[in-house]
Amino acid sequence: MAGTKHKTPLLDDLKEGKWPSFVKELERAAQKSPRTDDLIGLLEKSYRDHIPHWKHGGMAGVKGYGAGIVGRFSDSPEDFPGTQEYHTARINQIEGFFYTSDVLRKLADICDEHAGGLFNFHGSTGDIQILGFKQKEAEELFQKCAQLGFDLGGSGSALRTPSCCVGPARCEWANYDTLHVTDNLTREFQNEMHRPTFNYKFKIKCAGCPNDCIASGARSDLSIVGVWKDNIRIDQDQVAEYAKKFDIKKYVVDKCPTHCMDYTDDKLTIDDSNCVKCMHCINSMPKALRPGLQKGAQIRIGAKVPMVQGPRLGFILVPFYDINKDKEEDYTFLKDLIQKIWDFWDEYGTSRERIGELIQRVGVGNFLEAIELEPLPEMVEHPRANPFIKFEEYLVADEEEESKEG
Amino acid sequence: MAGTKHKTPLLDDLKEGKWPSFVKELERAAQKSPRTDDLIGLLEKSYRDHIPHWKHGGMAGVKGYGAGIVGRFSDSPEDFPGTQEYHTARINQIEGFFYTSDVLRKLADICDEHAGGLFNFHGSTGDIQILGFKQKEAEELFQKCAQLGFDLGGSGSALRTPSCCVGPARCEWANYDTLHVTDNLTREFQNEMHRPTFNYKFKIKCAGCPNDCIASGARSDLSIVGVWKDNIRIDQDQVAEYAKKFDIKKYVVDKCPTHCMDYTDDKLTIDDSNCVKCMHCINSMPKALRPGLQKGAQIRIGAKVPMVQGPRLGFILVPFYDINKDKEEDYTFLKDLIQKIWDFWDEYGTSRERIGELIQRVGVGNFLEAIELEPLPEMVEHPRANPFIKFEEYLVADEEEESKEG
Amino acid sequence: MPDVDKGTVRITDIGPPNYENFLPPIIKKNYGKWLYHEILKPGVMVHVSETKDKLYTVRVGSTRIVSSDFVRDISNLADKYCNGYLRFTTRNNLEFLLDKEENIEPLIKEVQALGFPVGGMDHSLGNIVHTQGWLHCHTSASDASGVVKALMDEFYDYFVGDKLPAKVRMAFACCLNMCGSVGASDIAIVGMHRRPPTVMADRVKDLCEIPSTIAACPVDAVRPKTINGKPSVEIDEDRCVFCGNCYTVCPALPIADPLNDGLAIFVGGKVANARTKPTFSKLAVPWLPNNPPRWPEVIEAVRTILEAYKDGARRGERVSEWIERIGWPKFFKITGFEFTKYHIDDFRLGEATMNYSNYARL
Amino acid sequence: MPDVDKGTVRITDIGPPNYENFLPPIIKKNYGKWLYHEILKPGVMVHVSETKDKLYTVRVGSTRIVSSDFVRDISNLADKYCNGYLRFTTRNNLEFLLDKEENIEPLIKEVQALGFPVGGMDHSLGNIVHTQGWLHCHTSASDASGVVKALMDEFYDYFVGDKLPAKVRMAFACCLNMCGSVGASDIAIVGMHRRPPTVMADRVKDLCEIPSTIAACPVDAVRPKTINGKPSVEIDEDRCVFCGNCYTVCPALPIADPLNDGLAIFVGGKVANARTKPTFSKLAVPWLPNNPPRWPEVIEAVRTILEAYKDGARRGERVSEWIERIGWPKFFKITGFEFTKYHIDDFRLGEATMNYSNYARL
Repeated sequence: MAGTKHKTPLLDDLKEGKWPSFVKELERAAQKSPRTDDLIGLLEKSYRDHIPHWKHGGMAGVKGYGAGIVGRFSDSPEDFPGTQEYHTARINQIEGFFYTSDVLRKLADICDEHAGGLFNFHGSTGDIQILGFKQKEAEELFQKCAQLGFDLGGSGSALRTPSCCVGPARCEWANYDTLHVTDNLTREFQNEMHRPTFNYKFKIKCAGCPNDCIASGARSDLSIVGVWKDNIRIDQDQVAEYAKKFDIKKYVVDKCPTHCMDYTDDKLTIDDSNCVKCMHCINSMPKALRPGLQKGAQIRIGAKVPMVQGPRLGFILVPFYDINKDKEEDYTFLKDLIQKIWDFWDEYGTSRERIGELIQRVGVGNFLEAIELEPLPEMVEHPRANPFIKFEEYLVADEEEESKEG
Repeated sequence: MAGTKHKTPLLDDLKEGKWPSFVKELERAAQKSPRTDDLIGLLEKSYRDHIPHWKHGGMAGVKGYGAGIVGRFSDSPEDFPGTQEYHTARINQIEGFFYTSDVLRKLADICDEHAGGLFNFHGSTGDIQILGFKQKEAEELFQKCAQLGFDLGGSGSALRTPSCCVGPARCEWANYDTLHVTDNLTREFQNEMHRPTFNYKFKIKCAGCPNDCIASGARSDLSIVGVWKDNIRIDQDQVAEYAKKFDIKKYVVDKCPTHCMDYTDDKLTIDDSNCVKCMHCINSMPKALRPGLQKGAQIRIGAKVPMVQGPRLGFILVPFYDINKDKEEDYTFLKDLIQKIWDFWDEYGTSRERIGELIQRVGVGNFLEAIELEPLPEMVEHPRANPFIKFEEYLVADEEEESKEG
Repeated sequence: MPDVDKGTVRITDIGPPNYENFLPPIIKKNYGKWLYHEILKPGVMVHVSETKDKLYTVRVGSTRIVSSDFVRDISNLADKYCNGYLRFTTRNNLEFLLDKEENIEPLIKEVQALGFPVGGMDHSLGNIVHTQGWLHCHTSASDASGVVKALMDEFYDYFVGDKLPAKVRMAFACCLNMCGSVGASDIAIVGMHRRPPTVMADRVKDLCEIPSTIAACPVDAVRPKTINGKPSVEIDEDRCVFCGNCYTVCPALPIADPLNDGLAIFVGGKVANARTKPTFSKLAVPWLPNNPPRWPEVIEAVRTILEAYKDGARRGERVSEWIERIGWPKFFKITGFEFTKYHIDDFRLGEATMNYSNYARL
Repeated sequence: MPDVDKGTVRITDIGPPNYENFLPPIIKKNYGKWLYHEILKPGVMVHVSETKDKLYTVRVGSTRIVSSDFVRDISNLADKYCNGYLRFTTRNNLEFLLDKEENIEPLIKEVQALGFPVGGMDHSLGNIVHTQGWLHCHTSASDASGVVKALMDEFYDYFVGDKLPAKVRMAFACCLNMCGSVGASDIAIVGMHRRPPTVMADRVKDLCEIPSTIAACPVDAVRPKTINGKPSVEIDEDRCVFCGNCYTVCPALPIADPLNDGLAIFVGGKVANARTKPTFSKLAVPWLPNNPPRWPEVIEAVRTILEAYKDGARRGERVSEWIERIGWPKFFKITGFEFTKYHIDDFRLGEATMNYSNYARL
């Protein structure tokens, strides 16, 4: 594509091949945006030098917010003046990533007018990202989006933009309304998103079932995962249809992690008391098997990336709770729980300490006491093997067998 | 039983019941030994007070040895003078715990003449323990045992008395001669056993197969476990006999940890390339299945009790080596390896640091380099998940792409 | 700050648009009433509702970074085939939601004419989620979009087909900060700094505030030090976790290193709970060089993994299940990747990763 | 030191007697030639050699501490039935090794007449290995022989029978030093100090050498402190791991505590590699009181575990496999043991023990 003023032999190579080319996308944007043309030149320089050409070097943001805008300053503004400031705005996505062509076109217009004509659909956390504006353009960009109904998302030491799977909008396995709760929490915690006062980032993700298509259990400090309590619903006629297509014993029954299924004499039975809700059988035969009717959610806590104390997945904090009833009560239980967790983190956490790291540092038992949840065996893979228990209760001789809380 | 001068209502209760009574054993010994009579009185006092009545308070030992004698001093010598000194001698057991009546009777005579007439057959590590002598009797007790052919065992920060399972003496599953290597190492390392110069204790145990009847993988810093490399030998006729007794599919095949077995049309087949030598199938059908013919041993390292850094099992250090060939060479490979491990421990370990704790502290990779073993994937449950690698090799710009060992 | 208030109140803290206003009518009608779904062919599935309504989804692979004209293009397609509605997935795919089965093929034709692939469902290689890389991040150890483009060109057929043993989720993060949280993927590629930041000692005092530079380090590895008579800092190499936080506040501490930055490959992670618990990806290859624009060493390593997996895994086995079944030693044997001391975890919980048994395939 | 040298050289460093001189002739002949074995009845098995020779073993339960006359008793039996040979096991059992089948029943009759049980094989409760306890250890938190006697009286039938789902290995350690290394047993009972040593401040200076007392602590929890004007020490409760090392060198720091010493019960460990990897026992009951001479609370807790296991486990399942199959929540439910914060590991590697999945039986 003609148009870029920089020679980009390395990037040009990436315009070839079957997969859509991000270089072509950059060039399309560059045709309207000289600063994006400089972005291409800067990237080509990285391809030559094998290092990035960005630095921090300044602040970016909008009035009254501490979050939502991420500053990017080039280290080579003399050669690529358009990249001197090339900031990102995190725009809170619509839950479930549903859009209309109308709203998308208006976002495109804003992006062309006030930024570099480039988007991420979407960033890792879930926001739409608009790339390539200067600090002096930030406020207008923000307000144009706001007038269209879009606020900024979270960044820095704040609640990051909550996000969710497609949920009941297009999935038969949603055990609760992931879009509704995500929307509700996002509105409830606007202040915590926009004005960073936390020790570090905090992510909330809502998945409708343990397939966890939003990867909540690996990526969010608080992961809400839909689950059911009663029996998997079985349609034996449909089971028979699947039996014509594949070996149910081999591909379904034998893969059950608790071996709680049986398929004998063309009949599938499940010992639901031993089912851990892994979803495999349901995934394998969606026309024959459905989650039960007593639907609710589990809550897992503490997932995070490696930095600083190592990567963590979330562990079960609440094995089951009736989130569908909580919905009727404006998610009082959930919001109270989140608030207690934040209060604890605020009181005991240190700077850049994720909640999962704090919990480990103070001990899960102490954390549970503080947020007023009972210790449950579902929280652990197994109880402790080492005997180094710090007993808080013991007997005091003077007071003759009287128990003392330590 | 009459004879004890102390009133012992609590201990008397433990003379009742079907199981052999240690109190009766104490009383039998006390009939010949007034000091053991006092031991009974002291123990009754503990049963009343709910605390032990021993303290350290002095040294015990024999000339030229720093190990083998464990001092015990009562905290109530005024009431129980016989327990003022009531030491233990660790007597190196015969490998495999094989004895003759002749040698046992002579030990019994020594124990009556020079101690409290009490034994442990055997202590946790494996030694015979003779209880109840005073420091001034120690040398004569020691030399009487020595004249009978028995030396003292290890104690303190020394090599503890090596021990082994019954091995080829009475087990069809022994993949190497556990008694022979244990005897050989014990003789080789007499100095390391008797004159403590280590950071802390070091235990060696030899098990003939992964059933590990000597619990080497949980209890010894260095665990040698017999294993084979080729195919499990199958006698299909005997398989058929077992099939008459139980469901081979259910109780054997389905319990294989790697699912490497099949039992179809009355024929048992094993994919030995996927066998991890767990022993379950062989245990279940000893007449039908036997270990292969290429026998050798695995070495695991680092098992220990909880104190101080938590309990550890041993991990695989050497997945397979030909210990039967090494036997012909006086166990040169094994002894060299042990010496390298001790040298490393001596150089880098701190006081009271077991080898397993040291390895963890410095990193398994660094330990392997020091003892000149290659890192192998058999050593790990899985490779690292965190990305915090401290690369020792990197490129230096000045020298243009030249690799530097850090 | 420009005054955009033209008689209107400045708008803040309104949250996102209400999703209900952006759901296609067929979804509004059948919200929470879906009964089951079937995959009709690679990239196309149908959801059937209790109401008997059928909703067809066509999944289209896209780049993460797109132009405003791309957004207009897909909007036009949505108008033509989907009453103006469309959605995205978490893996940077587009999904066109059709209520008319007969629109599927015409839509696919137009999508493909624009150069976009249909696929990413079932036993396919999903679109590779990734971070920003050299394109837009100051601590990146590699480019993201470029490596991903090179990979997806190479393994295109696995996206548009469904011939893998099970789904394969690949992810790319351009440094250890892992903004993409890639660590629980079947194949995770991670930008690696091999060296701590370089201290440009003579420039620290001029470019940086030393106390805030020291405070920026999450592991207390940056300490004050006078060098050649000028106040500066030193970095404890043993402590440094290569996060780049110090470079963020102090440009005189660049972490990027053209010779030593590169990529590591981790395998066998998963997020879903199906059959086995979620688990992290484990190290397969500790370091490969940055070799733009096509990163052939990375392509080759991923090809090795994918082909070994395709040959060795049983139908329905994710990468983690396949490796678990054959054992890590065999994984290293058949891929030919060297097992090194770096593969043995020496970080905080490394002790929990050793093989505390006699289990070994000999 | 008495001079025992009566014209002979003092003997040192000779090692153990050569085992070859203590093997029964049938074993010498068939050493390494055994073909298979069968359990004939509880406590009795036969090993068959390639030479067709048969060796019968009768296993006899014993106490760990025995008198010299006991040794003479069993020597007499060995003479009468076994050509003077016998052996012990690692679990404090005796084994009589017979080359004549017809000697089995007469031997058993004599053994039983002496009050000793035959059993401990196959699906039985093995003899409980244990440490020294109050009988002979200064840091013990309980007696060992007494608790074991009380337990074995109670569960005697499980030793002489073979009616458990699989073998059950029980072990007892009288304090956290775990001289018995009990931590990988089906049921492990561990003496627990709940409080750090008491500092008898006015006696420390007189009874102890303060520097060596401080040095004795493996976790640096003992520090010098002047109390009431006298040099003494203080103990950091958070650091103390209850090892008793400081008491060993300083009698003014007693760790024993009549009110707070007690016992914890751990379950589900195993050492063998069969079917599943070796694993540690996990905490079931954090603390039970010392209640000699019969420790009824301990008996009751062990009975609860054994009966739940007997009722719930499938044939061949060790305790660990049974719990793994039903899940820990169900274990706590059916035993009625309370799950407390103490059950959640907060020690060094505790992080590795949490449930990082959505797996829960609801």
